This record gives sequence, C-alpha cells and structure tokens, in this order.
Amino acid sequence: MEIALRQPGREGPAPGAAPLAVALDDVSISFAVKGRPVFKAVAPTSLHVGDGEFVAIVGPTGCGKSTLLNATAGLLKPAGGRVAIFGEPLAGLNAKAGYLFQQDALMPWKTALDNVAIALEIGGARRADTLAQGRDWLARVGLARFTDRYPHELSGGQRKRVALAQVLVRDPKILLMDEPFGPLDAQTRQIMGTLLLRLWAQDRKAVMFVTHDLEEAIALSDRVVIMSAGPEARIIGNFPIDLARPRDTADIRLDPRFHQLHREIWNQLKAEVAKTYGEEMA
Amino acid sequence: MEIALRQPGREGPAPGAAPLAVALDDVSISFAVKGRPVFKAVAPTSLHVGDGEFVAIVGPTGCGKSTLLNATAGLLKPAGGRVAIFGEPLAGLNAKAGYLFQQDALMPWKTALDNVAIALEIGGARRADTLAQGRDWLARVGLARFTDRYPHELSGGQRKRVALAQVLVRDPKILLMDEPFGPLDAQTRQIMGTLLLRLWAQDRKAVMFVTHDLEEAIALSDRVVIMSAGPEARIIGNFPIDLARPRDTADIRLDPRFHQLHREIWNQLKAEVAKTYGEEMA
Amino acid sequence: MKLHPAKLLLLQILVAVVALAIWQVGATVPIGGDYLLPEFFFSKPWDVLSRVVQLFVSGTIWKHLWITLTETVLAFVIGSAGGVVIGFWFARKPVVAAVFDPYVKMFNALPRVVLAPIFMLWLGLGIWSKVALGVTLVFFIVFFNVYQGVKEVSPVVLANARMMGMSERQLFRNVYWPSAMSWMFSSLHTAVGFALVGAVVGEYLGSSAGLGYLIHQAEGVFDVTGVFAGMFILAAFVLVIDWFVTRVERRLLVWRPQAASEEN
Amino acid sequence: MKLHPAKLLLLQILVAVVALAIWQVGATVPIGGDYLLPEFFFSKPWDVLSRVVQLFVSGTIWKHLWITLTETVLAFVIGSAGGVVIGFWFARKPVVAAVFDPYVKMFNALPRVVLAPIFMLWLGLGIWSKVALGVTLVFFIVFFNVYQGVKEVSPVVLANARMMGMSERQLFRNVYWPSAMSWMFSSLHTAVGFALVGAVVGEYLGSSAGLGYLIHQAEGVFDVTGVFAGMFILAAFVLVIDWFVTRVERRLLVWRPQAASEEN
Amino acid sequence: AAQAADVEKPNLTIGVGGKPLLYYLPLTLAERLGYFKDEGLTVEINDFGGGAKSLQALIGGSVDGVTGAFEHTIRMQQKKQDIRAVIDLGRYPGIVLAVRKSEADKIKTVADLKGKNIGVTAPGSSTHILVQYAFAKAGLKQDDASFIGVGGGASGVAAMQKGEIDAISHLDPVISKLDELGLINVLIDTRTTEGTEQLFGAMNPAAVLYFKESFIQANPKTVQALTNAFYRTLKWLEKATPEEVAAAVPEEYWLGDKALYIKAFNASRPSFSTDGNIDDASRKAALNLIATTDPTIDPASIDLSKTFDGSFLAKAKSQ
Ligand SMILES: Nc1ncnc2c1ncn2[C@@H]1O[C@H](COP(=O)(O)OP(=O)(O)OP(=O)(O)O)[C@@H](O)[C@H]1O
Ligand SMILES: Nc1ncnc2c1ncn2[C@@H]1O[C@H](COP(=O)(O)OP(=O)(O)OP(=O)(O)O)[C@@H](O)[C@H]1O
Ligand SMILES: [Mg+2]
Ligand SMILES: [Mg+2]
Repeated sequence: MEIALRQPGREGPAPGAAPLAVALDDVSISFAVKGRPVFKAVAPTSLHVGDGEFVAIVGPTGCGKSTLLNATAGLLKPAGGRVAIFGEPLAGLNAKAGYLFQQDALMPWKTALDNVAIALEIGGARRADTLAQGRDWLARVGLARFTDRYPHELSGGQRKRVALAQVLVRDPKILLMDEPFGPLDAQTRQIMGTLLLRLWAQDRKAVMFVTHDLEEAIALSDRVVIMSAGPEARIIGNFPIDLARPRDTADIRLDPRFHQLHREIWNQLKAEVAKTYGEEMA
Repeated sequence: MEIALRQPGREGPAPGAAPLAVALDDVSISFAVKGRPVFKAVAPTSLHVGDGEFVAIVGPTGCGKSTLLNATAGLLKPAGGRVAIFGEPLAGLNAKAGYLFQQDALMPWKTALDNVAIALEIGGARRADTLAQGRDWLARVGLARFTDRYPHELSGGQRKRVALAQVLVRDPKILLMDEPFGPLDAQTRQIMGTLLLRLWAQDRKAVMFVTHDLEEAIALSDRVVIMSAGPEARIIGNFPIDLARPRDTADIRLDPRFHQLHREIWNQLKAEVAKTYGEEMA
Repeated sequence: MKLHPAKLLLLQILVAVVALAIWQVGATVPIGGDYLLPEFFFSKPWDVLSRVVQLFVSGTIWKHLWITLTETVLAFVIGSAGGVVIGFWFARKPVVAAVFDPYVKMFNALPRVVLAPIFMLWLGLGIWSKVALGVTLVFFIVFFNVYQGVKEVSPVVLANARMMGMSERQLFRNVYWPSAMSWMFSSLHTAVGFALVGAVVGEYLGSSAGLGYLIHQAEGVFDVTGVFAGMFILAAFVLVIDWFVTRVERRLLVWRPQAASEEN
Repeated sequence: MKLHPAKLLLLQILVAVVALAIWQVGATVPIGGDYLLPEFFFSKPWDVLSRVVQLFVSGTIWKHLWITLTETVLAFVIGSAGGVVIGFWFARKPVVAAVFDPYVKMFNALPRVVLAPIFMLWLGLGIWSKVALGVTLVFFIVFFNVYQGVKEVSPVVLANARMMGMSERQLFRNVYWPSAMSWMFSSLHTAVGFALVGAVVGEYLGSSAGLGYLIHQAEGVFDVTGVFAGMFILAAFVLVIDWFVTRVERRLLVWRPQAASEEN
Repeated sequence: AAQAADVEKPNLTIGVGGKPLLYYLPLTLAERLGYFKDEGLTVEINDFGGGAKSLQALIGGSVDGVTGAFEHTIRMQQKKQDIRAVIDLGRYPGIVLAVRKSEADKIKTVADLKGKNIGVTAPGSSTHILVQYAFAKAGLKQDDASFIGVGGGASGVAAMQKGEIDAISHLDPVISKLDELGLINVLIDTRTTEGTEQLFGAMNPAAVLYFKESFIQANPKTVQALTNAFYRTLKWLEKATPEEVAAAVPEEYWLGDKALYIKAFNASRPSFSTDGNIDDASRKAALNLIATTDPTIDPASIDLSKTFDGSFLAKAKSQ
C-alpha cells in the first residue's frame, strides 16, 4: 500500500523529486518464536516519509510500531521488502537517524550529563564543549539540577527526558521516537512537544513519532498514520493534518479543525482496536 | 498535612472508625546521593486511604509519586513519619499490597503465563489451577495468544498487561499501581480501566493509582490527590470525585461535572508544573 | 555473521593442521642450528598421534581413562554443587559472607599440591583424594561467580517477586537461581577444565592408575611422546564433558534473547 | 543487616580462634586412641605461629616473600590483561570464538604441573617460568568471565549506543567494558588466589627462592610446621592483594545501585 | 619359596616415589618377574610425586610398605614414628654431582663450587643433602652456593641445557641423559663403590624396603614373603645381563632408546645391593650424613638398632 505524500500547510518534496528521507516499500517483518510457526508481526506494508516531514504513528498496543521503527533504524532486518534512507538502500545501521527507544536505554554507568555528552563525543567534539552542550540540553528538558545523577537515581520521567536530550543533542537528520513523552505528565508533555517542534522547525528533520496520545499526534505532526492490530499489521489510515504552522501545542487543541480531525482518526482507530479485542477477549 | 477523608457517592469508613487501609503520617523520604547533600524527595506529608477507597495520585514528573508507593509497599524506609497498614505499623514488606511497578518487572526467564501463574503458586495453589487462572487472566488483558512468549518477545504494552494480570490475579487487599496503563493506546486503556473498576467493585480494594492522565484519574477514582513538584514534594491538592458509581469509563467523560472537576484539578496542577519549569528552565 | 557448521568444522580443523605443522617444523627443522621445539621436550606430532592410537588399540588406556573420568566428573559435580550452595548462602546472608570472606580467600590461595598428603591421609589412595583435589579447584571458581551472580539480580525484578510474597526458598527457585544461571554456567566452563586438572594432579602426586599416573610414568623416563599423548587424550576428553555442560546450558537458558553480538 | 566494623572484626577473630582451638585439640587430645589431626601431618597451631614469628624476626622470609609477591603480581596482571583482551576479542568476533573455542577449552584442561619443564626450557629458572604458570591459571578464569560478561550487555543499551554511531572502540570503552566490569571483578577475586597458587607451584617445581621453595624444602625434611607456616604466610598475603582489588572495584563500580541483598 | 595362603595380608599396597627411576629398579623387577605372586602376594604399586610423599602415605596408613630412602627410618625416629627397614635394595645413594662441561676447567673440586648455582631435585631432598655433606667435608658453609630445585624428569635437563645451573646433583636417568648429551663432567659419583667410599668412608644404604614397626609385628609372614621376593630379585639382578634387565622392564622405561637405558643401567649397576644387608658401618655413615647436614638431628638420641630389622633377611637367605 503506497501512501501518497501530501503535506498541506507547507511545501514538502513532491513524490519523485528530492529523495524521501525514509522509504519503506512492501516491508514485512517476522519473528521466529520457539516451538511455534513464525510470527508475522508486520504484513507487507509501505510508508514514505519525506525530508522534513513529521509523521505520527498510532495504533493498538502490540501492533508493530516499535518493530517498524527498529526496521527503519536498521536494528531489525525485514523479512521482505526494501528500506531506503534518502534514496539509498539501508545496509546495516541507519547512521542518519537518532532513535529514542521505548525502553530505558541509558548507560547505567554514566551520569545523566555523561549520557548526553557521550552522544557528542562520538563525533569527536572536545570534552569541554560536549559537557557544556550536555548541561544546556539537560536544562532544556528541565533536569538542570540532576546532571550528576546515575540513571537508577532518577524517576521514570526524568530518565526519559535524559534519553530525549541524548537523542536531540546529536541533531540527526531523521528522528525515530517511540513514545518519547509516555511517562511524563500532561504539562511537561506539552513543554517537550513545543521544544521538539521548535527544533524541528529550525532545520526540518524527518520525524517518525510513535504515540498513544492522539491529541499529541495531531498537534505535532504533518500526517497521522494508523496501523491495524497485529499480527500481520498494516498501515490502514493516513490522515494529513492541515493545521497551520507554527502551532502552539496547547492552543491548537481549541481549533475546531483539530476536533474534527481527532474525531475522524479516533473513529477509525476505535474500530480497529475493538476488532482486536472482540477477537481476543471473546 | 492531614487530608480529611470524605468519600462522596458511597460510604467509606469515617475517620477513626474501621482502620484505614493505608495511613501515611508525616512521612518524609530522603535519598543519599554521593558527593551531594541528602536529597529530600518528599517533605513530611500525610495521606490516608480508607479501606475500599480508590485514590489517584497525580503530579509533575519526578515529584515523588513512585517513591510514595515504594514507602507504602515497604520497599523504602521513610526518613521520618509513620506508615500504618490497616492500623498496624508497617515493618518490612507490606504483605497486604500488590504492586504494579512503573518499570518492567517481569521475570525474563518465565513465559507470560508462568509469570502470572507464579503469583498464585506462591500461595500454594495447585499448578494446574494456577495455569488455568493465569490463562484466564491473560485472556482478560487481551493476551490469550501470547501465553508462551518470554517477556523480551512482547511489545512494551503487552509486557505491561502481563504485569497487570500478575498483580490482579493475586487479588490483594491493597493495590499500588504506578502508571499501569502508560504504554497502552487510549482504547485499550479504557478497556483495562473498566476491567480494573469491575474488579474493584466486587470486593472494594484500597487502590493507590499513579497516572499522568488526568481524565483517567477522574474517571476511575474516588479522590484525586495532587503532589507538588519536588524536591520536598508535598500533597497540595485533594479533590473528592463525586461522580456516581458504577461508572462507564468512556461515557463519563461526557458528564459536565467531569469537565468541571477536570478544569479545577488541571488549573492547580498546571500552576504547580509551571512553577517547576519556571525555576528550572530559567 | 553466523558460520555454517561444516565451514566452522573446516576452519577448526585448519587451525589444528596449522598448529601441528608448526609443531612438526619446529621439532624437525633446525633454525640457526637449534630446534625451536626440541624433540626431547616436545616429541613430534606424528609420534604423539600414533602413540594415542596405539594406546587405544592396545586397550591399556581404557582403565586409566575410566578412572580419571570418574574422578573428574565427581570433582566437577561436587565442587560445583558446593560452590553453588555456599555461593547462594553467602550472597543471601551478608553477615556470614562478611565474617568468612577472608577465610574463603585464604583457602583459595593455598597451593593444592601441598594439601595432597592431607587428602591422602583422610581419604586414602583411592579416587576420593583426587576428587578432593579437584573439588578444591572447582569450588572456588563456581563459588565466586555464583556469589556475584546472586548479587547482580535486577533490583526491580527482585522487588516485584518479594512483593508477591515469595519466601526465601521461592525467591531462590524463581529469581536468584535463574538470574545467577548465566554466571554459573560461565564459571562451569572454566571449572570443567580445572576439575580435570585437579584429578590429574592428584594422580600425578600419588596413584596407581589414571591418566595422571600414565603421564607421571612417562615423564620419569623422558617419554615425552607419552606425556603429550596423555595430555592430548585429556584435552579431547574435556571437550566431551564441556559439550554436555553446553547442552544443559542451552536448555536452561532458552529464555534469553539472542546474544547481542550476533545481531550485527 | 549491616554489621559494625568492630563487631565484624570481632566475629572474624572469633572464627579464627575457634578454628585454632579445634586444631589444637585435634592435634593433642587423642580420641579413641587416635588423633583427629595427627601432629605429623598437621603440626600444632602454636608451633606454626611461633615459626611464622621466627621467620619474620630472623628476616629470612623477606627475600622469599618479595620474590613470590613479584611473581604473583606479574602473573595476576599479565593473566588478567590477557584474559580481558582475548575475552573481549572473542566476544566481539563470534567467528573467531567459534573456531578457537575447543582449543581454548583444551588448553584450560592441561595440567600445569606437567607443563613446568617446558616453561623452564623457554623461560629459564628465574621468576618468569613461575609467572607463566600463574598466567595459565589466571588467564582462563578471567577469560571465560569477560567473554560471558560482554555477551550479557543489555541489548537495549547496546542498540542505543550503536544508534549513536559509536565505533567498535567507543563501544568497547563506553558499553562493553563498564558492563563486563562486575563479571571481570568477580573473576579477579578468584584469580588472585590462583595467581599465587601458580607462582608457588612453579617455585615448588623448580626454583631457588620464594615461599614455594620454602614450603618444598620443609616438606622434604618432614617439617610440617614449616609447611604450615609457609601456607599461613601465603594466605595472609593473598588478603593484602585482594584488598587492593576490592578497592579498585569499589572505585570503578560507584554507579551501581546498592546490592539488592542489603536492602532487606 | 611358595607358602601361599598363610600370609596375613595377601593384598598389599606398596608406595614408591618415582617408580621408573633406576633407583627403584628392584621393585619393578620383582613385580615384572612375578616374584610377588610366587610368594602368594598381590601387590599394588602406588607411585607418588616423591619419596617424602610415599612416606607420608605410609604414616597416614594408605600404603602398607614403601620402597624409599634408608634415611627416612632415621629421620622418623626423631619424629617418634617407628619405621624399620627389612632389606636393602641399593647400597649406594646413586647420586651424582656433576658440573657443566663449559665450567669443568674452573670447577675441579667441591670447594670450587663456592658461589655457584647448583641444581638439586628438590630443596631438602637427598640430592641436596649429599651436596651439603660434601660441602661440610670440604669446609664450605651451606649457604656458600645457591641450591635450585629443578625437579625430576626433563626439567633438570632443561636447566642444564639453558645454562641456568653450573652443577647438578641428581640421579639416573637424568645424569645419563646429560652425559649422553655431553653436557656434564662428573665430580662425585655415588653409583660406584669407589665414589661412595671416597665420600662417606663406608657404604651408604639408599633404597630400602621399610614398614611401620606395628605392621611388622602384626604381619610377620607377609613381611617375610615380601623380603623373600626382593631377595630373589637381588639375586637375579646380580647375575642378569643388561639385556635381560632391559627385557624385564616395561619398554617405556627405555628412555626412548635401549642403548641409553643400558648405559644408564651399567652406570648404576654397582649400586644395587647384592645381599640386602645393612651393616652397622653403613648405618653410622647414614646417620653421620644426616647429622652433619641437619642441625636439628641429635645423633645421640637415635637408636640405630631400631632402623633395620635383619631377621627377615636372615630367614630369606636361609631358604
Ligand atoms: N523478539 C520478538 N519475538 C517475537 N515476537 C515479537 C518480538 N518482538 C515483538 N514481537 C511481537 O511483534 C508484535 C509487534 O511488537 P511491537 O513491539 O512492534 O509493538 P508496538 O506496536 O510497539 O506495541 P506497544 O505499543 O505495546 O509498544 C507484538 O505482537 C509482539 O508480541
Ligand atoms: N535512588 C535514588 N537516589 C536519589 N534520588 C532519587 C532516587 N530515586 C528517586 N530519586 C529522586 O526522587 C524524586 C522522586 O522520584 P520518583 O521516582 O518518586 O518520581 P515520580 O513522581 O515517580 O516521577 P515519574 O512520574 O517521572 O515517575 C526524583 O527527583 C528523583 O530524582
Ligand atoms: Mg512499542
Ligand atoms: Mg515514577
């Protein structure tokens, strides 16, 4: 299923023009589970993300959102189909992408600051610079006073924010974010969303943003993509978000168009989830 | 700060009558952080939860919600104050409580089914029974087809639901739940919420429910408690939810009283979070 | 990055062939007038191999092999069981651990060769004194790893299990034991070798049969070929035991994700 | 559950006193006509202690102690470094690991006592042949643990680091090394003892000085008191080295949560 | 000589420290020639890492008898252990003190060893003591040279080849091997009558068969049977040709080369006892050797009559 690329509200690259940031074509993903037939998590499905496009991915729990991000990151080899990054077929890891994992992925042996600074050091930056930038970023995510804490000394939401700083500080061309604001309160969520949008507006990264919060998805993205319940999950909905930019993530929720979109997407999603539960909980 | 115990809409135990399920009196919690002064996470604060009461706790990220649950569970020794469970001072672990952790806490070497079944086996139940019940519970949380998966073969939301089944299957008198529905989509969240309420209605457990979703907090609970931003977090708000029971977690959101409560709580919470960020992000 | 088993075997054989070739050259081709691996000390690969074959064909080896095998397996089983039990006990009783810690470390540092007469005094000349020697090696290797393994249990998983109301025994079965397992197996791979070393050294120091006896006899008369033949049989032998350990390990650790390095 | 240091020391001394008392009784009080710990094999605690004192007072011990210390430390450092390097290399190169796996295990099973003449041939009678013997013990213990430790790195943390674009070297420094550290230190505690055993056994098999030499000399003339005095000094000595290892461990592992068992 | 069935203990274990050594040849021969069986005995031979270990096994009770150094019977008296020899197997210690060829022109007497490195099998062993004795006779102090334990077997050869030691005090086959390699010049040779008498002024018994006194008391017939077997062996050995001896021992004992074995055997041949007796003079010489080198031994406290029990040998001879 090819998804047409329209980006209302701003000029994106027309199909066939500048290469797409991420092009998943007929990608299917399977897992070998011991003593069972192969588990086909994702059926052949296609998703194109233009350079500078912000795509939100929503779908019922366990449908294959993280799996799709893993394939885009090059951490998982698809069973079939092609993954291309800026026109180049992906071999090995996706060096252009920064990935914010769903799970805790901080290095437990580094303080919050070192966890952020290391992301820059890899590129060869001077230690003093990396520390300064690391501090700056931790302050931006509200953790100025927690720079020298080890991960196990932080709360769940604090760890997530360190991870966020760790990804953003590297300023990658493609951002893969798996429920980045999950363990944050609504208010902090909005602050982080605004931070992300500001950053994104500066140099238009391509973003693949997995979330369970539909309002958040609509408020932030250019397009909301819906996945069907697994196994053999596919992309079954594709909703361009034609809300004006720049957006204020709080105010936009008052926009009537916002509510209309929300209703539309919600209805499709609800049907999908109900289907799964109808099946499974019978 | 003593919080008066009113439970509109149903009869709860009056103060001084039947013992409280959980009584935290002037509890303060500190952490020793190497090379820094002691970090006072929670200032002396009090929270009483009646037998059969459903209390939701909300607050900005990192304020001390998990810490408070840990103290109630007996996993953390408060620096000061008293913890009493059903009138008895708590020494060691809280045997009356089931705790759904914020982090992944499944045993990686057991399948989903075994992870649930073991919770019963501990009590000495027969293996065949525990398996049957385990299967039943996994089906209720929508994982009937994933019984023999190991945790690392499950998605984030699936793992959380296994953990939910693991706690609920034991049927404890007190439920401590730390963002139990965090990584679930909105729809599944509601289904799980309904499941939890149904269960709670049967034999009225005491529930302490941490969430970042204010709507969820209001929809489920008898009382919403707001914590201030840390350090030295305290309980600064206490909102009895006088919505009629039994509730339908989806429909209730249409109730005008729901919206009124939401606005009230939200305003206080927002002010609190803004304060933190004003300080930290200056 | 995974190799086809046939290709792997080929490569393994290649390594063996190269090693033997170096040996053969070192033992027979003089470099600057001197042999790199003088025959007097190293024998020659071909001689060693034919001696091995001869030992098996003539059948003299079986009795010795059987005795050494028994000793090794007993040392391995008893030593590991002891290491696991004491390791767990110490890990769960910090006071006991703190008090006995220096003594355990002291015992670990005693040269086993010196203890041999004492074992003979207590256990006689039969297999048990050799088993004891092997046990003193195996025990410490397993002990230190199990002790650490138990301490490395994920605190969240442990807290969860404790909240479920697990008794100490249930915690052991359901949390500590499976969690310490990969630590234990890591130590077992080392321990297999050391069990054999203990048995052989025991035989070497006093016995009337076993591979260590054979090697000792051969050494006394400069029969290096015999010594190397004995060591070769020893080494082949340990692979067999290790293969069993690995099989058990595979079975018990099915729950683990594929090793991270294989992803690449 | 944490003990006060003074109380801990008291308990430790108590254990020593009880052990010495049992020893004394076993060596001097006949039970059913037989001694439990015949003096011929066990000497008497008091004799051993006074011999230890005498060795130190007369000053003869220092030279031997110094040599053995040098050998032990060298064996420990070289063996652990080798174990760490090869362990990492194997863990990161599954093909290399698969090919060499059986050979590593074979070498681990060779009785070091038999290898002594070869070490002497290559390295002479000086300290290096003893160091080599110690290295062959230490290496395998550390190797197997580091190898496993690297494989136990959390897959998510690893994936995150790799997504950051870390090179193999950076991964090593920032992920594998710190993650394998507790595995490594666990093996080092075992290895300290074995380094000493290697050195002493080496001296025992051929040398002109060192604690092993002293012990061997005493054994030759049935001077059990001397043997036990030597072993006692050995054991005391390993505690000193282990104390250093523990200090380094504490420093390097500051980031860990308190051990789970201490919570209780 | 077969009086099967009436021995008290037909199944015996005998300990030895290094069975393949020529020093213990009579034991191997008795076993291989079937003389134990002829006496109605089933003997299991346990080989130990050294003579000291086999003695410890005897005292610990895990072996019944030991073929070991006569010297042990004297030392054990001081340790309050009653150990008695019943038959002598080697009249001379069989130890050779030799110097490296390249040093031979500088070291011509024991006195020239001052300040040198001397290899011995193990510190405190009989090879070490022999040098100490020689030192004492030459007026040297015991720490005038440094003694290096090089172990038995190939290590001694390696040490000499590497030039790590200037002299070596060792036994066959190491000495024969070194000789064959042309690495050494012999200084003192106690494999021969002249060498031994030169050093000690008498014979100096080496390998003997000894038991605990209590064992002799409880099993006189068994001890007698063993003595008979060994006596027969000594008599056989007295007349045997080197080829016969080589044929009697296991082929592995040939040092990889029959000629070398025969050479070594011929060199050691005079040291084997022919009558199994230990006379008073030899006993005194042995005590003198120990007392000279070990200050903790008080010769006055040793009762030499308790070190050797000749009654069994006398019976064996009379048969
Ligand atoms: N290693 C694995 N082995 C087998 N099955 C797996 C594995 N990883 C994921 N799956 C399955 O693949 C499906 C998709 O998983 P994925 O983690 O992508 O879900 P998700 O959409 O991210 O869900 P969530 O919102 O709960 O995080 C799930 O059904 C899961 O059980
Ligand atoms: N082990 C620890 N050592 C030091 N500080 C800690 C430790 N655990 C928690 N804290 C601090 O205590 C405060 C409260 O933490 P807690 O985990 O209770 O927050 P929370 O309310 O659960 O936050 P979240 O919503 O992000 O999970 C935080 O500031 C955190 O940094
Ligand atoms: Mg996911
Ligand atoms: Mg929390």
